[in-house]
Amino acid sequence: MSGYWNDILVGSKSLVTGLMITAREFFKPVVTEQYPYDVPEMTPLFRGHVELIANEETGAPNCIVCMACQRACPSDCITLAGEKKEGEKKKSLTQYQLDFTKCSLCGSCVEACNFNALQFSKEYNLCSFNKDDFIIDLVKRLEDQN
Amino acid sequence: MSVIESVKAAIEKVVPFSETVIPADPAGEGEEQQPDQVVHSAGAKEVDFAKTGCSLDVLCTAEQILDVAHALDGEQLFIESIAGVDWPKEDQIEVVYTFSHFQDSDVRVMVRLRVPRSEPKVPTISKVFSGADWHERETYDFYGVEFTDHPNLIRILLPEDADFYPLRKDYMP
Amino acid sequence: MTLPVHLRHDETFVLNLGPQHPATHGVLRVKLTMDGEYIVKAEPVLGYIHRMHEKLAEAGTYPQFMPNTARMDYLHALAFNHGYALAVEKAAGIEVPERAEYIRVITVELNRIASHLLWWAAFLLDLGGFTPLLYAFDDREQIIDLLERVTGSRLTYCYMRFGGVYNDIDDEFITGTRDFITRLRSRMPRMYHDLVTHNIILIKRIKDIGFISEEQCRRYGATGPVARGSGINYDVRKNEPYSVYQEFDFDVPVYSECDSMARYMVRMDEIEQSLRIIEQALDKLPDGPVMAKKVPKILKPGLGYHYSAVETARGSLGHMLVCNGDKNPYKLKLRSPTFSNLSLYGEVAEGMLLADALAFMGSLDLVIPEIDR
Amino acid sequence: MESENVPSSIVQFAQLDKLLSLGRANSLWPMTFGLACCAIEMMCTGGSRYDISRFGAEVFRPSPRQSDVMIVAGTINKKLELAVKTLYDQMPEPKWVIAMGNCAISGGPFKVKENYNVVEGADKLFPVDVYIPGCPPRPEALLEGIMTLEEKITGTRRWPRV
Repeated sequence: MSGYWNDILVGSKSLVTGLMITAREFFKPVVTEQYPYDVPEMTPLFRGHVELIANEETGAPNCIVCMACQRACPSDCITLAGEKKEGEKKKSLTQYQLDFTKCSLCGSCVEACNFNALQFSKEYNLCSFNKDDFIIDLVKRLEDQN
Repeated sequence: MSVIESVKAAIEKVVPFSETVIPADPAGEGEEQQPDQVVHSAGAKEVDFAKTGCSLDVLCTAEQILDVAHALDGEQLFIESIAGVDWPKEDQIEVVYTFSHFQDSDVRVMVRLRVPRSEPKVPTISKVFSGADWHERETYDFYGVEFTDHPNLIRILLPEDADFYPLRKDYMP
Repeated sequence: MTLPVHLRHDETFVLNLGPQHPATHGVLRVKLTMDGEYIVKAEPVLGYIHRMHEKLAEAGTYPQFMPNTARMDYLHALAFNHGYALAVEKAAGIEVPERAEYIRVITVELNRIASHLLWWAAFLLDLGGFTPLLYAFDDREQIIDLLERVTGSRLTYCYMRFGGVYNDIDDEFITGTRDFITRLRSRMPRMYHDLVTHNIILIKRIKDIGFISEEQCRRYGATGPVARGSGINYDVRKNEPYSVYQEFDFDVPVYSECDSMARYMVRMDEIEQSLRIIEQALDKLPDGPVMAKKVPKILKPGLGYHYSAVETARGSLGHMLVCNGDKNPYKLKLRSPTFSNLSLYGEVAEGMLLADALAFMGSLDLVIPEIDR
Repeated sequence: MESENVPSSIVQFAQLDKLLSLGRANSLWPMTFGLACCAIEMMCTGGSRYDISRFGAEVFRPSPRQSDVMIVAGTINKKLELAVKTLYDQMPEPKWVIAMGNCAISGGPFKVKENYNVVEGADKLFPVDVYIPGCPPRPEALLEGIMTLEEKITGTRRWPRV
């Protein structure tokens, strides 16, 4: 029988301690991020999907279609094509398709790139009714940005 | 006597130590010549712990595995894993057991055995190490190695109606 | 445990726990044969999240498997990164700069704390307490913020590289980590121990429940907090020191009560030990590069078997790598700790009450994708 | 995928339906069904920092009978396929599905030619309303997904667009 009363005593003590801690938390600053009103700042290293870097002078993509990113990708997200234009030394990019739905955001493509042609975008809240929206044409995206 | 020495003594009773040396670093030479040496150098030997992560490498036959397991059980080792490796060129499936010890550091025994690919049959050690039960089921699941006398040899990770052994090298969906 | 005398085995029924069940931490299914409230036989059914990692390892090159490692044990992803990096470095003979090793240890230990905090929250959620989750996630978010700063992702890190790490840490990370250590140390006794550990309901729920003997641990190959809660002093970081763990002074918490409470206490103490390791690593952090200079672009380790073990939050993780001189692994076997830990569930849960069996399952700290791989 | 126009009953009451959909949109009860990595981000969204209850969606229900949105957070494989499908079928109408993470959208990193066990996308099993890409998506993306779903249900967006 003493165990019974002891349980009640210890139980109420636990209860009071718990309530005290919760009560104290009421007066602590709010930790919640008010998302649609406050926009979070992404860290410089944040990995969104990849995007092309434009050449500062010409505005054309830096990419020279060396296919290093395509080879490095573990899940075959990247399809790119290029052509060699008359009178130009390097190949120029005609198509860069990123299938973001297969991407695992490992960053291999950006690391594999030796020509400073790829970077991570800072898009963190993509969502859509249609999954084809995430098969992104990066060349078009770059043109739209310019 | 340290743990590693008594483990060695226990294994020696079942599998004799051999002097055949597996080439340590045959990089670039391709596997055509190597596997022969690997396959036929039966017996136990000491290997460099820092390089391979194991202190003993035991190559035995399927019949010996139960005795090896009893010997290691007597030395208070615990089972770490059982893995299959497919060698289609030699038409063999290798089963790799690793055992380790709770107290003594640097004791890890790798026991390897090879069975023909057409009829892979290995006696179960789940009666000695209960934990081997699931590991053996997994190896059966992936490679189709049949562990004889296993109490419950059914697929563990794949659906029960699967009819393929996915980690065999020639399997492609 | 023997069944109570009044149990009659002829009146049993089968109860399916899972695959979708709030207390299974993912998609584990347990087929329970019940006699009333008592379990006669418990049989975990795996494979509901089998994702072919071992096949994918053979399909791609060595670096291409790195992102997959984080997706097995997503709670302690960096330890899986670390284990795989160590295995390949061992096979290919790559030396890692000292600074990189220190950074690895710091991030892995931070991640270990995050993992234990999440386990703590989820375990108490299983037992019916929701509030601790909010507190634990508050602390966990601090760790995630720190790790996101250096790794670029929140959960499934792909941070380690063969021969170093992806990115150097900066001063802001170091001060942030020091602040976090102070913060967690101050919150630990009140928020975690007063609120939960000393709570009578928790003690009644998990004390003397789920008795795992030392011998059972050995037979099943259970490691990590499960073994340490059964009085086995086994920690890969101490037993076969890898990376730079031999440089640090830390204890391995061991409890010999063998019950769920012991496992709970082991994890709570490990948080403190991890904080100690991080503190020492930050103090000793050497200067220098974070990537080895001579890492070949295409790795082709020669023929051989390599085993490398690391300690994750759940136990000893082994990578058994069979190389044959090709640019992709010939075979990569992952010895996942929870696979072995869970395999003793059937034996231990026999004769338990259903509610206790769930508390016991929570105390094993299961991460199902790591079991199924 | 115009499932928002599916009539919920034979007799339609325009204003009442609008009211109902407003009620539904602001009290989405998701089903607790964490499959893999994304489930942890789902838990984070339920945690103190992101606080999904600001959108009335914090009531994670373990039973499909009590929930009206299924957040498929993780990889579905062949063994689980049937279970997920059953759960979807057990949910009462009206019901919505959010495919969270790349695995649920298309199989993600596991959609390779060696794939022998992963179902390539939840939309192979049942209609999906909102797709949230990422591996795993940030909690903000899941919140955005819930807001998008609300937009789908009510036809207007109550929250500022970022």
